[in-house]
Amino acid sequence: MSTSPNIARVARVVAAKDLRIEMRSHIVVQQVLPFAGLVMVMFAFALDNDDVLQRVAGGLVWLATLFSLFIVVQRSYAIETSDGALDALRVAGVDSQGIFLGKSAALFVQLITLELLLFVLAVVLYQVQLSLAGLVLLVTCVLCATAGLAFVGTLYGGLTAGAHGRETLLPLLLLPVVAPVVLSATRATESAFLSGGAVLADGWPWVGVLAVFAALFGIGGLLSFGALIEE
Amino acid sequence: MSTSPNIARVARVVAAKDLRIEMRSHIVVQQVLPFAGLVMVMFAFALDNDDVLQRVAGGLVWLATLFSLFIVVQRSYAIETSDGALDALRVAGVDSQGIFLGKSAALFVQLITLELLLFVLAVVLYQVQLSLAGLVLLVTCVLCATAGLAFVGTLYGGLTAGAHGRETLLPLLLLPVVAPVVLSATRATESAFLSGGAVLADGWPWVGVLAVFAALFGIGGLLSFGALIEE
Amino acid sequence: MDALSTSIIDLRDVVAVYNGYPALAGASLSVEKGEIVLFQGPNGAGKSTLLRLCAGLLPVERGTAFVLGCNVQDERERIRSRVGLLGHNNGLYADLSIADNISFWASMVGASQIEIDAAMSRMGIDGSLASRSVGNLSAGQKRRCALACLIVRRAELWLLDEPHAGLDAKGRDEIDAILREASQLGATIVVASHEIERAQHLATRNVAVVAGRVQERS
Amino acid sequence: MDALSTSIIDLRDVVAVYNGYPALAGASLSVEKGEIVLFQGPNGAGKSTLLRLCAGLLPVERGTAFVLGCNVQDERERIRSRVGLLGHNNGLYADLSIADNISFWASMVGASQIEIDAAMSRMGIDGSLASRSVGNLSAGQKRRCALACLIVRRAELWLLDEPHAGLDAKGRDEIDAILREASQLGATIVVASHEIERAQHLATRNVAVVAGRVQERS
Amino acid sequence: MNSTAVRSVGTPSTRLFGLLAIACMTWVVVGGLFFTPADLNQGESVRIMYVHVPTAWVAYLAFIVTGVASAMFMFGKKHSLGFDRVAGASAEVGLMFMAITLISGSLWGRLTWGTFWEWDPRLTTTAFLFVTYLGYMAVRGLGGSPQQRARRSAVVAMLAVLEIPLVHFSVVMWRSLHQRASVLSTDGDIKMDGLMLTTLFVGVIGFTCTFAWLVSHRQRVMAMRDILLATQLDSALNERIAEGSQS
Ligand code: HEM
Ligand SMILES: Nc1ncnc2c1ncn2[C@@H]1O[C@H](COP(=O)(O)OP(=O)(O)OP(=O)(O)O)[C@@H](O)[C@H]1O
Ligand SMILES: Nc1ncnc2c1ncn2[C@@H]1O[C@H](COP(=O)(O)OP(=O)(O)OP(=O)(O)O)[C@@H](O)[C@H]1O
Ligand SMILES: [Mg+2]
Ligand SMILES: [Mg+2]
Repeated sequence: MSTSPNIARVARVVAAKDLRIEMRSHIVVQQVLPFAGLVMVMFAFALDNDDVLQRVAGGLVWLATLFSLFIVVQRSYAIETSDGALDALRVAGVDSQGIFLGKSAALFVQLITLELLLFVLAVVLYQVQLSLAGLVLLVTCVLCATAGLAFVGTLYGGLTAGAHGRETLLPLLLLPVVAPVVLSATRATESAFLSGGAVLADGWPWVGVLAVFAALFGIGGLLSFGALIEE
Repeated sequence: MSTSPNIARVARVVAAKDLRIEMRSHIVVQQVLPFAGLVMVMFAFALDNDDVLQRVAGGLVWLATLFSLFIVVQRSYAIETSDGALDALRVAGVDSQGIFLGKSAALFVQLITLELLLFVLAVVLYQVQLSLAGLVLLVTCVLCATAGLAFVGTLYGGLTAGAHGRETLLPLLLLPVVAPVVLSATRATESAFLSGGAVLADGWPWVGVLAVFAALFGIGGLLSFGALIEE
Repeated sequence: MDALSTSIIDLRDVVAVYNGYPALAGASLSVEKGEIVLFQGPNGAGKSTLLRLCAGLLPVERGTAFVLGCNVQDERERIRSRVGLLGHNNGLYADLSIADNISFWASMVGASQIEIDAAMSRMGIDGSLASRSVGNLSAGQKRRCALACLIVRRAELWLLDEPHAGLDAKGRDEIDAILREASQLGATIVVASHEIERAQHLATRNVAVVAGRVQERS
Repeated sequence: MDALSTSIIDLRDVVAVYNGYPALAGASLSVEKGEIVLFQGPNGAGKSTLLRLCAGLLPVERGTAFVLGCNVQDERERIRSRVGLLGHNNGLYADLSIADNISFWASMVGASQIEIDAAMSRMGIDGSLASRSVGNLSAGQKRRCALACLIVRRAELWLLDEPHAGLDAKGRDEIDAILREASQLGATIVVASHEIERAQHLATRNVAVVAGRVQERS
Repeated sequence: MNSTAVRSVGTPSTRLFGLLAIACMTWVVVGGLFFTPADLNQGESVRIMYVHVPTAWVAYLAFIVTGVASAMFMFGKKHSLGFDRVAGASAEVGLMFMAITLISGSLWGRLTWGTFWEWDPRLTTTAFLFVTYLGYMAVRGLGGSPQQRARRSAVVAMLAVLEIPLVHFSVVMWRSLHQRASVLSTDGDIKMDGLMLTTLFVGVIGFTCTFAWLVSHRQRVMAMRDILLATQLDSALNERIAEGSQS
């Protein structure tokens, strides 16, 4: 009776729903963002050794993003599971690939906003010089890394959302997978910032790694998300 | 009709309940502990410079504890709020100071377990030398710092538990308060480990800071917890 | 539809297990198109489990289960969009308004604004209520919203777990009328309920669920 | 107890507000010792809000509210241990077994093992069920466990929000019997319910709640 | 009060504070930019001090006022929401001043240290303090009844104010780049040009008056919003009652 909506449409509806919830609750802007800023400041202080700091300046943004990722992903699925909405989606036969893409897209938008503001902060704090070529590298790196993080987050978030009351498992699962992303993104960012004698050209291979990672998890997610949220 | 139980008894019952839930679900041991270990290893890897690592060995344990604290506190209150158990406690007139002490005690035990294992890991990984005097310092430091963390965690966890669906606020509130604890504990631990040319005697003032912090938050929590969990 | 069976639901000796506990211990049942079936039975008998299994939310441990002519085990994606479930939970987004929740489902299935308005007015949700956040509603108002979302989904098989719970007297009559209407339009309806007097008037057939098995009745 | 009023509940023109929404708009009510009062009324009328307010879970915006002779606004700590509330939620710990949940409450109020066993058998919870985790139970089994916890608490004033919801026919009779017994022993009972036929047999007085106000009836 | 009546948030005391603030700030601008000498080491950039130091101290003052007002709310018999409003208003203004401290400090740092930011205890703890009060504002925004909101935020405020000594003594606890307490040092000998010192103190008075002026306005605005909410509640009550008589 009901028409089966295609993936793109489901993805759009799901992403719009997640973003609208964020517009209503302002969780990312009002709570996660200050937290991320603080993580950056805290690490910078703990490593108050000039050499080290200079070297890891770009990394701090990614570190802060990493810890914010846990919160944002958890929130993204708390919405779905607190009243069984995910079950309703499953029963209604909503395309799971659409759900995956939609939730990833919403996560992507939220993370990108976060990173943008963190990078502005970092640029001001560390007075990084950014050439045009560096900017291109940086933007590509941020896009690829964030896509990867959004895919992984959505995938593993879905995995733990199935197991009720086991949200504490999420950080454990995410950390080892995401750590390489954060490291690669850090290297690429350092190259973009030319910090610690890094060379711009060195950054592109890392971006390649990030792109491969994003592609892998994007495809992996598309193929396996349905199986994960199944009972 | 019903006898009003005294604070100590409520505290004992609440702590026993929280610990029994942990015994059943093994969240701390099976999920938070590996996560903390992973955080430690990851940072050690990121700072793969021998000098730096030697210096920050103690700090890594505290850093891992910090991030685990968020998870453990959140879990501690998820239990209470997911089915309105906290409301039931409030209606039944259960002494709020007893709840505060009980939940703090359970948190303390869980955190101490975690730290113990992390320190063993750190000693093995970084081959730190520990004199007897250093051990005394270390143990005092761990006890004071953990008491402080448990009190703050219980207090702010209670604050956010009242406001439904706003658990994401917890990390933001906790981080600035807890960061000084982590920094002080790091300094004391470095002194105990004699790492990076630290002197043992320098550690004790930091332990003093930690003790003052724990006392402040213990008293503050006892006085204000009732007001926080009220509607 | 499968030639093997024209029944909407066809369960044969189904066993379903939660962590080793056999919630269904060999249940057999067949439901024909247009029926309104009532599940009744004591607490813990397996009514909710049966409904969740028919909705494809639970794996079938043993036996065979066909719903809308498809095997729930292997061909779930084919049946799902044709099944609507209202469980003990409402499946709503607390941060969104009633109107947003309903239009989310409407855009999922491609329902028009007219259908949305019809569903809302059927469930007695007026303009000022529709714009309030679901998190701020009373239990019965949430249940009404969940039912409106379900109506918008236009399923062929409705699985309702205690649909009357939380609704006021008027709401109960409304939902009964909606179910009768849907069944006349060809939908099949399975209701689990403890309010036997009320549900019995509605149902065309009574089924007793006891200890994980189905016992047909009158 | 306060000399001003001997009523167990005494509300005068009470207004209660959720984020600016007046859930109670001037409710007045008085309930005497030993009564069994039934709240009925449409969804969103304010029944649950009234019960939560009497339990001291909500602030009183305007008007005065006395429960067990104490002002719910200022002297809540005095009344609380004497009030028991069963809300829409069950207030159970999902990771603990039924037995653990009940003995948690028993040690809170100092009830003996005999009382625990009595409460469990009253609610039809037998040995093998008692050792299962609450998270693994059916909706009705959870409700039974919540009621057993409430019985163990031995309150003077019982506030029950849809106590029948989710219970099977036998459970409904059991809870009715328990409430009658408690009221004969001097407890005061307030029940909000949509199952009017059933609750009316139980209640000694009917109260209609409409749009945040109380309208007495027969 | 009819609906067209306009209520001013100004009172004689706000006007007094406002005038005082304008007078002092004029002195600071004129004196700070033209009459005071440049510093031997820092050159012209020392003029930032006349903004940087007073705003830092007034931010401390604001947070202390928040803490004290919160304590008065919590431990007062009546739990008066008036104190809560003062606490909230003061925290908002304090947050603004702290932001000015951070910005002026980092500009100053650019001129003297060559970077906008250094990982130095004073700077870091200042940032912590800033975020703590962002958290405080988030707690105020959590919703719930006004009393509950006031209670929650009062607890946070009373604990957060304890961070101020941490910021102040951070230079001593951790070896710092940042200026040691030179003006407020305990040994009492002040090494500064007379006019500079006077200008600084006039600046402190000026910023304090600005603070008082802003807080009294803000707190009155909040009070009026509460009145407005009460009238809205009246009409909501009428609507709700009418809803009942329809059916
Ligand atoms: C982002 C950078 C900066 C921040 C966040 C900052 C923050 C602060 C704070 C919070 C205070 C109040 C201290 C107290 O009395 O407890 C202060 C005071 C002061 N700051 Fe800065 N500051 C910064 C940069 C600078 C720079 C670059 C200089 C000059 C070279 C400077 C010079 C001073 C002086 C002279 C005082 C008065 C110290 C006293 O007598 O106590 N600050 N600053
Ligand atoms: N998640 C679960 N894990 C383990 N056992 C479960 C779980 N859910 C239900 N059960 C068990 O399965 C059996 C059937 O449960 P079900 O929820 O289907 O009962 P029901 O007939 O719907 O009861 P009620 O009338 O109380 O809703 C019960 O004995 C219950 O304890
Ligand atoms: N947390 C909340 N925030 C805002 N409004 C609320 C909240 N909870 C309830 N309300 C509103 O207050 C009114 C009374 O709600 P209440 O839950 O008391 O109704 P009820 O009589 O118990 O209804 P039901 O029969 O549906 O359980 C409703 O209109 C509801 O929308
Ligand atoms: Mg059921
Ligand atoms: Mg209700």
